Amino acid sequence: MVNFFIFVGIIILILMMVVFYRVLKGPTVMDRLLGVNVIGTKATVLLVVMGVIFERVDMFVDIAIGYGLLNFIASIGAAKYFQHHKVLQPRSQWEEDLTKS
Amino acid sequence: MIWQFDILLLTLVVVCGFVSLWIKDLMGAVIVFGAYSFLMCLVWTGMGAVDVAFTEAAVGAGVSTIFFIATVFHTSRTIRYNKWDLSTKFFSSIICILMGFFLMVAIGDFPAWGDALSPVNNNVAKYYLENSMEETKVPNVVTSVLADYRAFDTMFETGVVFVASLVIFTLLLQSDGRKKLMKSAFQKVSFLNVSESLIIRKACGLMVPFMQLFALYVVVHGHYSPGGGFQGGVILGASLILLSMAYDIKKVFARFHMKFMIKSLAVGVLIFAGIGLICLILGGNFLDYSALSKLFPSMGSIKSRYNAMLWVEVGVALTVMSGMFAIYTSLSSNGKFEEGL
Amino acid sequence: MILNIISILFFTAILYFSSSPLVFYLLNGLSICLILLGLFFFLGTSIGVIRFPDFYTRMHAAGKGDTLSSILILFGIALFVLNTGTLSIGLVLVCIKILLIINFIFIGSPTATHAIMDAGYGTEVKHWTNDSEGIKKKK
Amino acid sequence: MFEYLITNYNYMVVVFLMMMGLWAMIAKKNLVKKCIGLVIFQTGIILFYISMGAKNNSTIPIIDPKYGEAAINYANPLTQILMLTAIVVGVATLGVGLMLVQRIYKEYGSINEDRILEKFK
Repeated sequence: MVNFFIFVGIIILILMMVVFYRVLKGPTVMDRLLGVNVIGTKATVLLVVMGVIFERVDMFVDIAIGYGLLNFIASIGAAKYFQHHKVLQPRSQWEEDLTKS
Repeated sequence: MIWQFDILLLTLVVVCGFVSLWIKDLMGAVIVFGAYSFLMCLVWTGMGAVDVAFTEAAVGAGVSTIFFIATVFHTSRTIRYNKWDLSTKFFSSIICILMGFFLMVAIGDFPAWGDALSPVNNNVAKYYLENSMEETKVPNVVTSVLADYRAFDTMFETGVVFVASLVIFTLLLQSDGRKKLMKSAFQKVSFLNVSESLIIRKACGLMVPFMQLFALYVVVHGHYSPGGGFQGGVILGASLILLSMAYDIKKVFARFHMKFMIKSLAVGVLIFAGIGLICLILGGNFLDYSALSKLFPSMGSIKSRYNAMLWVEVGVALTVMSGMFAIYTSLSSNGKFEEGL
Repeated sequence: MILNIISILFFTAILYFSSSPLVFYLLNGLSICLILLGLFFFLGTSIGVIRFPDFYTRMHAAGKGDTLSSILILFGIALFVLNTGTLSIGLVLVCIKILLIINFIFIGSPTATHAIMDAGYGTEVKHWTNDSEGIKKKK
Repeated sequence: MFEYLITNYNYMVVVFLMMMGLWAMIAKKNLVKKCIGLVIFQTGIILFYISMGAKNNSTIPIIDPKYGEAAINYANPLTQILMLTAIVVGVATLGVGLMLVQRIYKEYGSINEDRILEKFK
């Protein structure tokens, strides 16, 4: 049965890598934020799966609860940033170009 | 140790760190760096380091990303274009490649990954694992080493958190911010002009009591499961941070004011050092808890070590909680203490 | 939340009152089915995040599929944990903790999705239309 | 060759992470990027300690009668405790670094190293 959970964990990790492609590529910042949010939620699940593999779920569940409670703080913080500065892409990536033109 | 997970995760971690250095937009770099912390937590769980993973989960998911976002919020987000500075880039690359090469050569001398018979695992650590249960009755060896065997080390680590948050508070405080801070003590705040969405406020109101209850559980239950003062303190601080992000900094200040925060910062370190000092007065060494059994004769030396560890954890949690909140309020309001992130 | 707790108490009662191996195999099969279903939904999520054309549709895939697949996998693991070894109060406690994680994900993940969505709407992310670039390239 | 790769993979990752952080701290001109490099370097060192203490076929260092009392069955607690405090202290010192970035921006109006050096002259 442990082999089954190792299989589940590896599948989750590989699909996480697929999501990570969006974080790497993402045309806008919002796409990156979305990908990071998905990775954070799946990390919670992976912690519990690791607990089953170690056969000590009672210890690992505490970490997973803490993680599940905290992992949406970063998303809310970034969202508050974008509510104050309503700029998706900085007007120019290079400060120098602005001064020249 | 689950090596299948670890190899995949370590590869992902290297890619993630590289991407966060490579992205030009600073906000994007900070967000990808949040994912880096998530993955690091999983790596440590895979290697069996549960307490470290818990700390990283609380710190990386809750606090450090918020600090970065607050800094980008108050500075600029663009990166200035530099002309291809050949000398600096070339010089630094040469240094890094050379040093990396030498370290790679030295790899062959280290013990293999997961070797149980290496010298690291067989001298001091073996003593702790075999004697912790008899001497302190604490099953979680990490807690007993943290709060008892190496308590002197931990005391100064707590002191570093204390000093760092005081430094941030004093250096970033502005003169008009100081006046506002004095004025806003126990002032009634109207919540009508809060610009946040209702959904976030309600969800945070639902989560924060659970968070604080869970943090207290983590502090108290650290003897039997992963957890302890550092983790519980960071989660308590993160709950206050969440509250001040959902509403306003002033709402938290109305209940948990800055003066009170500075006091509780100091009280945490004082509890830790005070217990050590009591041990010194009672005739033991500094932080040798078994001397406390002279004060409470009903407890044996084992029981007194067990109980003193709990009080030490409470002190650590107080300091870390108020330290994290002090750092957040200073950084996010740029020393004005007026409105949050 | 109440539904979760009632269901886990129901399964506990089944395990407590019946000692036949058939119940054991049935519950194990149920948990494996739930976990595989969760993996399937996560596959859908990741394909959606990669393949959809614009931010809002990706948000749809990420917000819904991610929450649902996490809940299914965690519920399957809770059943599996309840089913290992002899039934004791510790195992039921672990199950209730896993259900608490489900509840926190159920509250937290949609809130984060809402916050990101709000920020994206505020910063005017372009939405996909019929004559967007993706269609033009194909023609 | 493959076996050598498996048994030493963690050290290779440590070297990669440390060199990446060092390069960012020297070559990047932006101060926030330098802070990110600092944290990456620190994470490399923590990874070095933790992976030294990992053992094959061992559980987490919380003693349970199910696994006996032999030290070989549990992962090494000493490296974990050293790094646990290092993470929390690392966040506090990261806060100090970010505070300095904010102060510098308030004084000089830029977080770029070259621009700040120009204003010195």
